[in-house]
Amino acid sequence: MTAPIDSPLAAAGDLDAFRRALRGWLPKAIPHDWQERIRQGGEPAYVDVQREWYRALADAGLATAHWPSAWGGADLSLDAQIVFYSELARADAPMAVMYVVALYHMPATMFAYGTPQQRDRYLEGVRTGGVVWCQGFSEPGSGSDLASLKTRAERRGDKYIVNGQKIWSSGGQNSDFCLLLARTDSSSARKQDGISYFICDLRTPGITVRPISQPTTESEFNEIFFDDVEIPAENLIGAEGQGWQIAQTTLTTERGLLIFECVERLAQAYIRDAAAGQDTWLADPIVAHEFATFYPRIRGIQAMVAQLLSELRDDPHGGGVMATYVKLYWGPLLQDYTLFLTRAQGLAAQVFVEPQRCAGHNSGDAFVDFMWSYGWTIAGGSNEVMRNIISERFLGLPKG
Amino acid sequence: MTAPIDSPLAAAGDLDAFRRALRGWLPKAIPHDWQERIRQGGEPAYVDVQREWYRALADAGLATAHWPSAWGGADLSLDAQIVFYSELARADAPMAVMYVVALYHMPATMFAYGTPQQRDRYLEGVRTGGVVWCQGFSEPGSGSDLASLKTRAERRGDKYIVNGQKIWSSGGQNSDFCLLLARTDSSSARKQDGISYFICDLRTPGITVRPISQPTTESEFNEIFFDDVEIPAENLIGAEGQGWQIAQTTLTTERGLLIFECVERLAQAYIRDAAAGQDTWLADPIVAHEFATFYPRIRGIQAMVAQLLSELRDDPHGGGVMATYVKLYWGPLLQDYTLFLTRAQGLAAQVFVEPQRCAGHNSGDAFVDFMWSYGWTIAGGSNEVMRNIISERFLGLPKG
Amino acid sequence: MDETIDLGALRDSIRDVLNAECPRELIVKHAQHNDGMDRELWSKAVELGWTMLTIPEDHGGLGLGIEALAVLHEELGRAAAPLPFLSSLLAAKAISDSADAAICEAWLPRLAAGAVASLSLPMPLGSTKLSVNCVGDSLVLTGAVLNLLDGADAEILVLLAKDEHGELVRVVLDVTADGIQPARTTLWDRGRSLANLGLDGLHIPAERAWPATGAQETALANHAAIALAADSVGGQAAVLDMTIDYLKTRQQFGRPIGSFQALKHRVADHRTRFEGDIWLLRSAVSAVAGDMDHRATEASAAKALATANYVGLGRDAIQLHGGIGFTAEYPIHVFVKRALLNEQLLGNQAAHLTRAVSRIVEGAA
Amino acid sequence: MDETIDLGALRDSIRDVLNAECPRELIVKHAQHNDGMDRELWSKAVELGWTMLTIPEDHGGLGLGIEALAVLHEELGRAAAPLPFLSSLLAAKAISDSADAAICEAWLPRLAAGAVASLSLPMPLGSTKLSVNCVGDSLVLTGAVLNLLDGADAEILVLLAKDEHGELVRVVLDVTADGIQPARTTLWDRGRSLANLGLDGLHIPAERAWPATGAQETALANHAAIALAADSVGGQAAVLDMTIDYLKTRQQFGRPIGSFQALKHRVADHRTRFEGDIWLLRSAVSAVAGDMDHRATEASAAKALATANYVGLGRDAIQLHGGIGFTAEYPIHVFVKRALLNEQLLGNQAAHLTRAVSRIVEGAA
Repeated sequence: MTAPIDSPLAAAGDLDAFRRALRGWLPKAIPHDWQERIRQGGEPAYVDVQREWYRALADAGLATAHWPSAWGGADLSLDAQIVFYSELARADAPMAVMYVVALYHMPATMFAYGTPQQRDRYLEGVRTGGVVWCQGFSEPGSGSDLASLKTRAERRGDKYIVNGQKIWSSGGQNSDFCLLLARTDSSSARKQDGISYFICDLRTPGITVRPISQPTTESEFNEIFFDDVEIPAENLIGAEGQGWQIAQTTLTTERGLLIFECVERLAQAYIRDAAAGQDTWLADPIVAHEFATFYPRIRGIQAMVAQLLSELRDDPHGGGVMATYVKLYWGPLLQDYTLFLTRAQGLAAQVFVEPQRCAGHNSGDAFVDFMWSYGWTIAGGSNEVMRNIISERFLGLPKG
Repeated sequence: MTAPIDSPLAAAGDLDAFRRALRGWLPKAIPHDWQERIRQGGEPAYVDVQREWYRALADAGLATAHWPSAWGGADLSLDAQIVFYSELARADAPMAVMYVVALYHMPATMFAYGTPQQRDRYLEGVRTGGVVWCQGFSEPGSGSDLASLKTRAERRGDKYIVNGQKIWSSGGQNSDFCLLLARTDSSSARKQDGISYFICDLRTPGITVRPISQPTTESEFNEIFFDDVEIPAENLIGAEGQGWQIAQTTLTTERGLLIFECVERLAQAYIRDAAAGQDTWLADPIVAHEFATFYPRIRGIQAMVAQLLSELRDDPHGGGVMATYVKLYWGPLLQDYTLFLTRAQGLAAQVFVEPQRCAGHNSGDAFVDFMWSYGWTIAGGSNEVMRNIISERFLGLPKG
Repeated sequence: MDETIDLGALRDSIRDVLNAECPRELIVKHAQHNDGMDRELWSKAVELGWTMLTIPEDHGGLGLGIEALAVLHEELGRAAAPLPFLSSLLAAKAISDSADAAICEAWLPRLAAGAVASLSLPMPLGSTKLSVNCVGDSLVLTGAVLNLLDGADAEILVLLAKDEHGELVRVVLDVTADGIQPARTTLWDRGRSLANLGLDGLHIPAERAWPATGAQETALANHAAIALAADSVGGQAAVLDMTIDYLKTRQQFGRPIGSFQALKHRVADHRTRFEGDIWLLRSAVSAVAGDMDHRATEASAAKALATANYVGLGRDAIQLHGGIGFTAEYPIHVFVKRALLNEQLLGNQAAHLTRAVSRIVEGAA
Repeated sequence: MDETIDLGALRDSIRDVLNAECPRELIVKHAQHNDGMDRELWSKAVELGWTMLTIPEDHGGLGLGIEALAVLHEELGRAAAPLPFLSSLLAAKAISDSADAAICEAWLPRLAAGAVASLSLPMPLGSTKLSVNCVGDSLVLTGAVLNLLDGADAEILVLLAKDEHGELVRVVLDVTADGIQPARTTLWDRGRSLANLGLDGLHIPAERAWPATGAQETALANHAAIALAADSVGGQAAVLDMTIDYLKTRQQFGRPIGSFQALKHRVADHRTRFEGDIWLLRSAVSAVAGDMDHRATEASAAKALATANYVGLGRDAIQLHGGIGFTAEYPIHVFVKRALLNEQLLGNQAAHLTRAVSRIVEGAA
């Protein structure tokens, strides 16, 4: 595609020019007063802001700029994507959290395993239609041990009949489609081998989406119940039983830019926090010292993420080892820092505030940010799973 | 026995009077200039001080006052023993480390399992002869997993022939006798069942004691090598194969007073450290805050030890659960505190000093004390073994 | 009377009532839908005489001491009960310590009968922005009072003010009769709330005031520290139980996750630290009950230790629970929020540590 | 020249030499019997040209930059080598930064040829108790210099002094020619030592002094911070290797102890923190090499992070080794002693953290 005339994308060939163009474009494009609107309006306002922001990004060709041009993207280089994300962080833009699966996980899966028909339909749906996707992987009994999942899909003619329950589907209540893992063969020797991968339209009869309330009062996660849900056989991705393998592609799709954005936002929040606390908690030398101890850790994760991005520049499918270290470094750091801020701010941080959604995990409400930090230490491979991987796969320590 | 006329023991019936008597007696009885003598004179001076101090304690009947009167002790009550140990700490007396096994572990084993002949000979040897004992339990391949020990004792007529190697025998190089665990039956189903318990005279031909040098330059621990060593059959304690059971008695003998003394010494060192640091490191508010965080932990362990002693007052063979919590609380606390002091004192603590032996683990040399704190976190059941016991036996978490 | 009460029986009876009347489902619902105290639960507690516990017998109470107070707070903490005992019993103590018979007679029976009360208790002790001036037979109060615990739910307030001579004075107000309205601050811990109050020339009768001596303020701070340490000990017991149960039942990779050694060792460490909290609390209670020299040191040490370990346990307990720990429907977050608040309430960590070591550090200087 | 050197090849060659010439047995023996540098090993290093690395080509050196310095120190750290490179190369840099051709010509070739040197480098920068006064053509030095790293083994000292106008001056002394005797302080880390020196009216020629600018002192501090961060990164690599090897081979309860999850998880955490140290060091090296604005921030952040994690890893590594870790014959204690010293050397944790965040905290004010 060619970029719309007034899009920063027109300047993407030159990183400095691209950065300048983004700095001009972003203040106009970011939904006005979005923080205040969401605080006041709750979930509906949050969805509105997400849609509005996605529309702005999509109109400028930026939403899918990282896709191959063959599929309507702009083949945006990784370096240009880095510039894009660092400018998003700098401009304090809303994070397009509702669209992450649609923009990264679904297309990566499609590029690798989708049929031409699937690609045509679903990629276009996202690019021009703003269709929202979520993941249906985890189950109540299958968290860290994902391969033990029990949701069944039985082939009946040209359909699969699905029964079971998914959980922790981020944004499920606002999604149109779901990337679904279900067991098609219960007799396979390896539990991984009986799993298949489906595209599931969430408007299909028999599906119930139930938001899970979080301790901070929002409902970002959902349970999805499947009661004799019919999925057309053409919605199978890859072959039957290939689901586990395909899911690895989905899960390792995006190991650099999203965390880069979060880390950049933390680095900027750190400077903002220093300014905000200078007359109160930062005036206490003991608290100021503890505050200072976080600086090298933040610089450490920034340097690690820079290295990860450099590895991905050389090999877009690489970086697995570094991504694992990054995740285990980042989650605990974010948690320690937000807990530190919560304590440093004293009673002020104990006062309830309506959470500021899609401002990242450094929204400025220390208590909310602390609670949400568990999203990084539990979800997407808990700290404990990361430690197993590092010690056994990377360091060669024997299995227990 | 009756107490020598000028012994504080004469006042032991009244705790306050006993305390006053000790306060009068200790300054005269404690070996003069013992700290300086040891610093200057090294290992020989250390041994001299230990012997001198033991002689003073023994002459006053205090060394074995906790033994039953039937065996020449004074049936000293636990409360009086607490007074005794708290006064030792207060007077900064040398710790009688060379005699701990002789005064606690050997007699407890004898009282429970010794023959009348064994009791007569070995208890008297300690009480009046100052005979020094050590333990020969651990082996290079059997630390946490003690029951896997490999040292063999083969019966030949009225003797056992012992071959193998022991390690971590505290004070072995200055000992006369050793409490020895060796395998008499390699074919038993449970590895615990083939172990027997011996009294071993360390002057027997075929024994080599090799001191192990520690990172702080002293050699407190030893390896003991057994090369066709003959032990008379009468030196077997209990029955063949009963060694593991007897060893439990030895190991759980003294779960209150020795740690009480250490904890009291730390509590007093804390006050001393505050005075010593007031013009240097304690003047820094950040360091002073970290210093303050140790106070509640020290009070916490003191309160726990008081509870442990109270349980032992009710049941001298009880307190096992509390003793385990105490050990896992104490070791890491001592290690954290001594490391804190090492860091707080800056370059001053990096300067080598001749270690002050038998001043407890709060000798005032932060670096030495930090290094020796591993004696509590590794020896006598490592932190890791304690955590296994607590989680599995006390909290009922399933075995791995 | 302290000698005759069986603290074990008292503990059992409180625990039984709270197990029945304040189960985990209640605190979860409360956290989602309410703000501040649970009035129905409070009525039951009043019926059972819990508000009478530490009020002197002459004034309608049971005259029990700090040992009973610690038991009550430990059990309230175990249930994370949304009840304003901390503020109410401290206010009662402030009034009762006034040693002014008329004041005691006027207010303590109301408190014993269940009136909710709050008090200002700054840390470090003695700072206030409320001034009190004598005008004829009246006292006139002007200034701001911040962060009154449960202040928006209280009928009676015991405030600290400074008079024209710079002396500290305690005054007691009746929210309804005096026509004042503390403004509620909603907290993350929904079982409690704070309130701010601005007074601009409020007239009250002179007999509603008494001198606030240093000894009395210190005693209040000690009781507050004990109560919060006890709440944090009880809360940790509950979180440990909950977490250990979860680890025993939750299956992953074909085995209970409690069989994974890395998780076991973390729990063992928490449980061990908890043991220090328990026995230091007991020791602090004895020190305060025995009116010993080092009671401020001991009470503040107990508060600092138990609240810090409660936060440390709570934060890891969410992680040990995995996803379920991060839902509003599972009770762990209620405890974690309470832990974080306890640490800040009535003197934060640094304030209590400073108080705990002051004898030693000043002794050294 | 920096562009043409292959840093990977440099690293390999240094590592190979140290593996052969400075094995673990050597550092263990050194720690038991020696104090300060190993002269035999130093001679080999001099032969191999390592003392020439960062000395300008005009003065007998190779003219390499901070990248090469960082590689050298990382490998020295990995071997815990008892060699005075930190002090010697910093002294060389101080002299070379003087931009005084005569001074450089007089001293740098000696350093390139292997003379051991030391320098005073206070943190915070610029404090000194040494005064320098002009008397005719001479300078007269009076005062005390404390904690000169490797000072008792040095031939050449580069000291900081204050002149009669209160300006900071660097002076260079020749230990033998000037007849001075720095007094050795033995450290727990036996591969290094400190020295104190008292001067009472020492006369030296005026041409041995030059103004110590703030920029030069800052650059020295940055190099020192990078060197210690690199030493700590190398040391951690060695400790991790040693510990992982031990966990794989040591058997207890019929299995390698490295199969116990609680130990595995601790190692995984150490290894992960180490990753941050590595890449922050690389980033700091680039910042200093590129003469960027934030080089002091970056260098001090790298030093603070790597030294703290080195201590944290080291203390747990002893525990993970069990009893063997607590013997003089096993090398882990040599690394732990170095870790503890690194944290205090040339500015402690607090000093470097303050330096690292000063831009941000002052920017906020």
